[in-house]
Amino acid sequence: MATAVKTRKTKANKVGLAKANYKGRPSTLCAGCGHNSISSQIVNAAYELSLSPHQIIKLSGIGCSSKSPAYFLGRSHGFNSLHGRMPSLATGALVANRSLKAIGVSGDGDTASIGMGQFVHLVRRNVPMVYIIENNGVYGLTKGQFSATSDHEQTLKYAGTNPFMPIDLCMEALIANSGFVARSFAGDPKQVRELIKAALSFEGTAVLDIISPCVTFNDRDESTKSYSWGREHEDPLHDVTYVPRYEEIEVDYEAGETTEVRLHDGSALVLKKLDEEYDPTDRSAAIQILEQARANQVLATGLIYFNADLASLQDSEQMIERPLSELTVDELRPSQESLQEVLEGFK
Amino acid sequence: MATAVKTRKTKANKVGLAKANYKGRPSTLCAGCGHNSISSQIVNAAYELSLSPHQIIKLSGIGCSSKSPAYFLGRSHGFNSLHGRMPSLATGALVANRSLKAIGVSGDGDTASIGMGQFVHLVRRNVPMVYIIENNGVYGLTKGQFSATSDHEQTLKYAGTNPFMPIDLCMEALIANSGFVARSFAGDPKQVRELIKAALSFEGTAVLDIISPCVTFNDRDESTKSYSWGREHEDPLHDVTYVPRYEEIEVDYEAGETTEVRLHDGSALVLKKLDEEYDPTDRSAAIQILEQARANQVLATGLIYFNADLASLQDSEQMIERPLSELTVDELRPSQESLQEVLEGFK
Amino acid sequence: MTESPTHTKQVVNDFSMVVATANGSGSLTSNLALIRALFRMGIPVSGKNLFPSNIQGLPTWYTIRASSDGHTARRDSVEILVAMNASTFAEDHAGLSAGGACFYADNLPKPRARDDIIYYPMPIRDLVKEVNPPRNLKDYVANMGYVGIVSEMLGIDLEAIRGALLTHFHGREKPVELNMGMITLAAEWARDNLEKQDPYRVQAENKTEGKILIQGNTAGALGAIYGGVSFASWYPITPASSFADALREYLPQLRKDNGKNAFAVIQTEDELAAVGMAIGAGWVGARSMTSTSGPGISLMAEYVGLAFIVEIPLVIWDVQRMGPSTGLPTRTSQGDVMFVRYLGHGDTKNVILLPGSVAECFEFGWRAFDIAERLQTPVFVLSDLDLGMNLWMSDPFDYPDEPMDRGKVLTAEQLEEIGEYARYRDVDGDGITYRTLPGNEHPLAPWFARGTGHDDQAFYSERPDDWERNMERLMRKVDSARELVPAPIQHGSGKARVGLIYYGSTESAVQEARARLSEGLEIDTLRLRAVPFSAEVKQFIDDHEVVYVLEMNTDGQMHKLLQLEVPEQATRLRSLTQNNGLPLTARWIEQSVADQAGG
Amino acid sequence: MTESPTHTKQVVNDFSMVVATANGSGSLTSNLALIRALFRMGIPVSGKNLFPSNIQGLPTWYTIRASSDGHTARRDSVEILVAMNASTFAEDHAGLSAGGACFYADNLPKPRARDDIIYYPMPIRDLVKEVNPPRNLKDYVANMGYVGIVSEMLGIDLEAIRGALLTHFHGREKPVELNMGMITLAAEWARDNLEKQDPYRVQAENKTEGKILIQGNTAGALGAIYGGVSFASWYPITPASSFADALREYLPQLRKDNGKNAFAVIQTEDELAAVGMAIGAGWVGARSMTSTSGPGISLMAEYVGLAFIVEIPLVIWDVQRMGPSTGLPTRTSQGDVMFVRYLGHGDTKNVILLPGSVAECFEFGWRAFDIAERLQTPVFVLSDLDLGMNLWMSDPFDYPDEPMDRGKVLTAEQLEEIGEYARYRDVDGDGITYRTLPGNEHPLAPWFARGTGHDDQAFYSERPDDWERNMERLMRKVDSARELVPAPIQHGSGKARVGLIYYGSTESAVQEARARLSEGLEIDTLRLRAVPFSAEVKQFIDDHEVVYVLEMNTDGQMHKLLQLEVPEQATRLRSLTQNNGLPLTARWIEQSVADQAGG
Ligand SMILES: Cc1ncc(C[n+]2csc(CCOP(=O)(O)OP(=O)(O)O)c2C)c(N)n1
Ligand SMILES: Cc1ncc(C[n+]2csc(CCOP(=O)(O)OP(=O)(O)O)c2C)c(N)n1
Ligand code: SF4
Ligand code: SF4
Ligand SMILES: [Mg+2]
Ligand SMILES: [Mg+2]
Repeated sequence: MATAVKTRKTKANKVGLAKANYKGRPSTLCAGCGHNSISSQIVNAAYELSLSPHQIIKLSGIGCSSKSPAYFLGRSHGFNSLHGRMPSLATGALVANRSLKAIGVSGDGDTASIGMGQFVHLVRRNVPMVYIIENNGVYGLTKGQFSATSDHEQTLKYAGTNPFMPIDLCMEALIANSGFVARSFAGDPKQVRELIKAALSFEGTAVLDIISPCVTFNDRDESTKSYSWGREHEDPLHDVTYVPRYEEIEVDYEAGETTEVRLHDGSALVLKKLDEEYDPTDRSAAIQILEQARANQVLATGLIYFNADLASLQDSEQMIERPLSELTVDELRPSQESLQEVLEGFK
Repeated sequence: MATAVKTRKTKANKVGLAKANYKGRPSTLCAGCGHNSISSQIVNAAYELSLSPHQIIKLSGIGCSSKSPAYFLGRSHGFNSLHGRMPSLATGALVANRSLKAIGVSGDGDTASIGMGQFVHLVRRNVPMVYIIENNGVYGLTKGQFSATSDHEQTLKYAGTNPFMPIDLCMEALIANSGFVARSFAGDPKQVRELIKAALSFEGTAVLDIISPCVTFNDRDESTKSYSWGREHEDPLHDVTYVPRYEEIEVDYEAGETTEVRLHDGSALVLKKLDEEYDPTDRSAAIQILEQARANQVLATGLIYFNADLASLQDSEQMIERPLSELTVDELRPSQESLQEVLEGFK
Repeated sequence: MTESPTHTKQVVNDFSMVVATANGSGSLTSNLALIRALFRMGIPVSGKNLFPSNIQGLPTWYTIRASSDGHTARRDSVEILVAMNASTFAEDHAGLSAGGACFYADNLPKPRARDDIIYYPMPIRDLVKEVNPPRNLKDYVANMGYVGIVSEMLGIDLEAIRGALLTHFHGREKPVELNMGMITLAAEWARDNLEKQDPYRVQAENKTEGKILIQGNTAGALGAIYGGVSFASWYPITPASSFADALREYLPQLRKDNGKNAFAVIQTEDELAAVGMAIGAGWVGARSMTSTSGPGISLMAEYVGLAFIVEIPLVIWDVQRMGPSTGLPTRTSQGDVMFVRYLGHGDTKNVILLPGSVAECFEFGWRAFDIAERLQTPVFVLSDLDLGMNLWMSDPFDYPDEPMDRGKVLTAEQLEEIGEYARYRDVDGDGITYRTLPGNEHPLAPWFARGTGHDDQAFYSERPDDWERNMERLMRKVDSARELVPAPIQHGSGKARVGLIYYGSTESAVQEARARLSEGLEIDTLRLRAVPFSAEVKQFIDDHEVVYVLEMNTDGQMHKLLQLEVPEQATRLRSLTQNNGLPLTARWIEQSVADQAGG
Repeated sequence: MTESPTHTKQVVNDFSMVVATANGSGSLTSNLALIRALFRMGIPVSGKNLFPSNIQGLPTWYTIRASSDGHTARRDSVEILVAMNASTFAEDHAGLSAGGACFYADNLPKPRARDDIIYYPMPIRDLVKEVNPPRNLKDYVANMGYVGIVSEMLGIDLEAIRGALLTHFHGREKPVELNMGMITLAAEWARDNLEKQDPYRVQAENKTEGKILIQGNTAGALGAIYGGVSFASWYPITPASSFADALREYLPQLRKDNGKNAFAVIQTEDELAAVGMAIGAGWVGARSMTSTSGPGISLMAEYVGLAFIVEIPLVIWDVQRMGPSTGLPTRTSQGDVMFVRYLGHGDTKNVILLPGSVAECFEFGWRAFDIAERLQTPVFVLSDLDLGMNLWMSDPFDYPDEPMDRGKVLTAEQLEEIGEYARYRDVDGDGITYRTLPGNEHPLAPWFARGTGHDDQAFYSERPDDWERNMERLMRKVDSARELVPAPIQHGSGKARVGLIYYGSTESAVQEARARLSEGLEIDTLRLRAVPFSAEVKQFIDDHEVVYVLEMNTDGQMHKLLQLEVPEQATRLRSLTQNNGLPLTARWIEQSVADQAGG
């Protein structure tokens, strides 16, 4: 954990900002809500990565989770959009200005229920952004209805018993060809933070499905989205440590114990082997791990799948590096002569 | 092929109808369109199963494929709904009258592009219906744009080159927990017919992703949705034969060569082993076969996954067997006394 | 409690009491106990919950109005404040009327004292310590503290409180005892330590005899059930969710068929699916509906257009909240009128019902289905957050006084008799054609539903004459709704110079304003109950020199629809709107009308 | 061709020719060759394709109108029929005007002959045999057969045909030769075997000098490009797809930055995504748009409401087709006016531009962005299938004569100077506030966009006064559009008793009707070019006793919006509508106006 520690010591980071500069407005979410702890890890990650807030945009749909962008990165522009439709808004924003880094925060209802279609197509286009699902298996803001990730057969106070099988958003992301699929747990802040850092350094859609308990409507011990269940059943695939570009990877593990994945900006995520070997670059292994976790009801967390070779949407569209939003009036309006030429073709 | 042959001999089927009674209006689709051949197999299947047309409803979205319900089962009610939104309409219709058998016909654009969300949720709810995707990897009716199942890197006259990876609708259905996932090819009419018969006897969402070439916009040899490619690359998992309830399964194969899956109405689909063993009841095997087909670019057809143990939506909702649409006025309006009782609670 | 000699003349059963708390603190139970107790003491009441769009910790104001005269609208003045929330104490304190009573938790930082109000500190914390409830119940119990003290100081019967709690906890004694423990303790403390100095008190009367206290969403859901709803699809959204909740609560009691459900209420993945399902169910012949609010309405636009042209009956219950967009999810408005009337591209035009009370929520709940199936078109019911989610006093609802109208549906037998069938042939000349339902075994029955152009047999047609004929008939059909829908309700001599047209939840405020105005300028009122308008509406406008159109939206939407209805009198119509999320008050109406009408 | 002695007086350059084929048979190439050839001969033309909503085999009619007077509207009468489709021959044959010429493929079953028209059989099959083209080209070549014969009989210059084909095949000689082979063969056959007996002929003139022949969608896309569109998202839909096609064709030519695209045109998964992307792009500062038709508009409702309240500029190009619902995808209409004006629940209100010609499609194509960015709101451009997909003659488009207006956007430098910033503070008092764009590095720049209630700093607020203030400003802002949008265009003395208001693609028919009417009753006309209306509109209505509002929808939607605009004159406005999928004709307008105005 070299990085984090180091940066934490110094008050101001490489861009001269204190952590406070990455905070947002006071949260209006419930005390203890998992979403709040994820917000703080976003703050930590951005601070420790020394990102300039103006390079970041925050995006969300509608829900308690989707409110949270107001509670972090107060110095960044943000857009709290529509329920389930944030992916399209994010796509347009990032195509129009590819120099921006985007952090999208959504909920399980926002993504898996109403947002299923846009989510799949966002991933399929490989729009470069961090897409976080704060997954509590319930509709928080509307007071406790089932979402599409609620447990099969679980019972909730208002909603009754859920007859349907949950949607696994990591699996969805995987088969939609995401190059960065991770699962984590709000109760594991370090892992959340390191994964977010890596995701922020990845040039493609990085999907983080983070179990984020709703203490008000879905935190009973038997719920797979509760704190206690998470603590008891979390089974990390590896211990993850993000190592920035400008640092030698000198985290001292014995050889063989660790593997690393290189991110587009030259930084890396170091994966320390725990009980079993796991190779996140192996797609079928990734599918298997998700299937096993599903069958054995464990919370397998960590970097589930990684592939840095997929073209981003902007590259697929053969776009210039410069933000379209910065084109000058002259660049935007072709010349008078060009118009005459074009019109010739219609004579 | 006992069944088919038998019934074909006799002019009128068990409900006294000739095959002509299952036909629809003349097709206005292009000559040679794959959709037309699927329409005829739907006619054959319904005729050979001796279904009463009034027990069937036909549903579709919008597209050339979605027009086809006008061209079969002219004696059945049908609904040509909205682009990508047929699943919800089907759900409402089948919940309100569970005695109806539904055949839904959609396109790859209708399902994988605009319809992704509703498709996943239809399958997740396990709404009992036959859901056919007439998959030609292109938008036919709007003249040749790419759909979400178009081949990666393929080039089309109007649309240019497609930078995106195709969506595998069988995989989507599988991870959304469909109990009946099949893939077929319009150029393999027998398989199409037998699978449709089985699907019609299945009480849950039966998904058939049928490659159905668009001869006008996407039939070049290199397209995985073309006739020639299909003929060259089809690799059936097994030879399928539907055997109705009221018949002894006496298809003469040597023992071991065949397995069978039992459908809810007591009929069965007999699977004759071809080169390799394949067990469609093994979920991980199903996932693997789809992954392999994807990797090796083959058209693996047949019954990919089967599981008859999932509760239908109507059962999940603990509904009566009788169609809600048949409740009488007296059944619909509770008594005057009951109202007084209820209102007591508000005093 | 010892009566103070010094106190001014008493004000009995006529005040607004605001309880200021933070949401998620369980104060609702306390407030319901208070309001139900007053109600059981025979005092007319209404309760309005002004809550934030979040789950925990933000300011919430619950207003209980007691009114001997039976007024239930919001009113600007607050006579009694129960301050439990530090963050709003100053503001709430400033808003209290002169001579008012200020009950406050004594641990709150107290703003600079006013000398025109009476203060009653409440030692909530100490009282809680004394009762010492389980940790997770501390907040709830604390809130019972003010119930006890306020009851004591106003003279609310603790037995009535107890009864209210029993109802709330469905007869479970344990929680009732726990809470009553706190309440009586607090009441005793008040008796021993506080001196009554404000004029406000309650006294039992008999003005709620036989009445009920209910929310519009519950009333509407019950209405739908007695209207025979068998299929409902919905997607959670404030303020409409409690409509579906009520269906899910009462349908199992009222429509079971030996243990199984003779109905289905499906939570969908979004509103496109909700309306799609409802249309599918309506097509096969169920009495089908969906409930939602603004954002859902926007998402339903495409499917509504399909239902309009295919002619599928269904009911869409819109509990309006403040828009545009996500707007203010927990604030009331009447902003969807224009949008819903023309919802759907092309020439779509929809029928709208406008309930003005919980009783009409119930009535229109069942009537909407008769109208939808008669016309074979989507019927919208526009309620709003104030009507739908707040507590209203009402006479018990009348059981439907008309037989169910299933509209023009042909059975196999009838087809056999007639011997021919065309889905869209206007055989009766009323623009309404005959449906057959899927499952009908007669060979003539099937027709292919499509949103594309069609001839009278529902076959695809691009012919100009087919299209024109069909649209002409559809417009005629939808317009004929004016004869089917509930007629407007008028008050006044009919001879006044000034008329006032309004609709929906503003009814309570207008009722009260009418009483106030009656002293001053004479005014006739007409409450719209549907669009399109019955003949009386035009008549009413003809009969008045000036007609104000009162509504809670920014653009004066109903004013516009009325202008289009009576171009000859367009200039007589004056738009009167307030749209800030709060229900209208009688005073505002009175003043605005008086001002504009020049007194 | 030997001139017949017997023939009646010639009619030169004034006829409608209908080519009846089945779609998917490649006849479009032939028809374009004919129309372009006429155009190059200096003869004013217009071409309308009446096609089915399918891909192959259904009847299609391509109408070429030649008009020395420059009339380009549809006209009821058909003087020349080219019958290539057996299934419609009888009907088409019956519709031919007396004295007309009937060219028909001689293998078609010929209906009972009329003695008032001239027949020209065409041995298409034999001619094809003779040319013997590759199998896959047979249909195309067959269609060239009528090109040759018709050219010969009407006197169309084969060199002009050749030139037209060269353009069509982008200069590739091979296909041109193949087709010309057939054409000349057919022409020769006609010269040797047919005798000219009908009066219709063409003669070169110089009335198309410097003009262009183009479709409205192409014109609009070019306009957008010269308006600086850098982001466009779209979902395929007839009749709008060719708008995006044109962007994809011309942007790479006009906005490349050494090999890379300085733009993006994204095909989305549906229209919810299309408008969502456009809003995202507009938010970060791109000139952003989406193009669609009715069903797409319905799906965009929720997101449009968000853009309205967050105040994001974007352009939504709606090529209207016949609705409600899927309706008639290949037929024209003006049915989205009312729906688009109020698109979005709550109090959403939108600005609409109404191009009346291909030249205006180009002009509004660029202007729309200036207005959208000036007002920071969605701007809709309502075109239609007739204007968008048919071929229109026009003067070459004027290069934008105004500098680009990027609206109120603050840079980091400006923020540094000002020293304070609030996204929604109305500092200029015009209702339009200042934007900052994501990426702006000044610490004051960031604001949080939200569809929920907000104060002037964009912070969440449920305060009644914040909401009211903001809505008041928004209504004022959108209303101020009337000063920004293109003013209406008037014709006539201004003194006439009768006025005619119209808009959009009916322009061509009204122009022609004006000429015809001028003989009879005097009439002034006003063509609307936007909603909200400029001051001239009210003035025009004030100045006329009777004002007809002409439009192609069923409900008289613009008539309604105008009634709301001028309540005092509401009764002067009379709705005049035809909505059957076919463009209006001058004759219909002339007669309807004459009838109603009582001659
Ligand atoms: C179109 C639309 N429908 C419904 C709603 C109401 N709504 C607000 S939040 C929400 C669900 C949020 O659930 P989730 O995404 O899981 O977020 P959470 O609150 O659990 O964090 C719903 C249904 C809405 N805002 N918009
Ligand atoms: C909301 C909406 N958007 C767009 C369209 C236009 N449209 C009609 S069919 C179609 C695509 C059909 O493609 P697919 O589903 O693959 O069917 P196919 O024609 O290929 O069989 C589209 C985009 C529409 N009808 N509705
Ligand atoms: S309701 Fe649940 S999700 Fe919402 S803020 Fe509270 S704890 Fe978090
Ligand atoms: S365009 Fe393609 S999909 Fe449509 S009918 Fe023709 S061949 Fe079939
Ligand atoms: Mg959730
Ligand atoms: Mg397709």
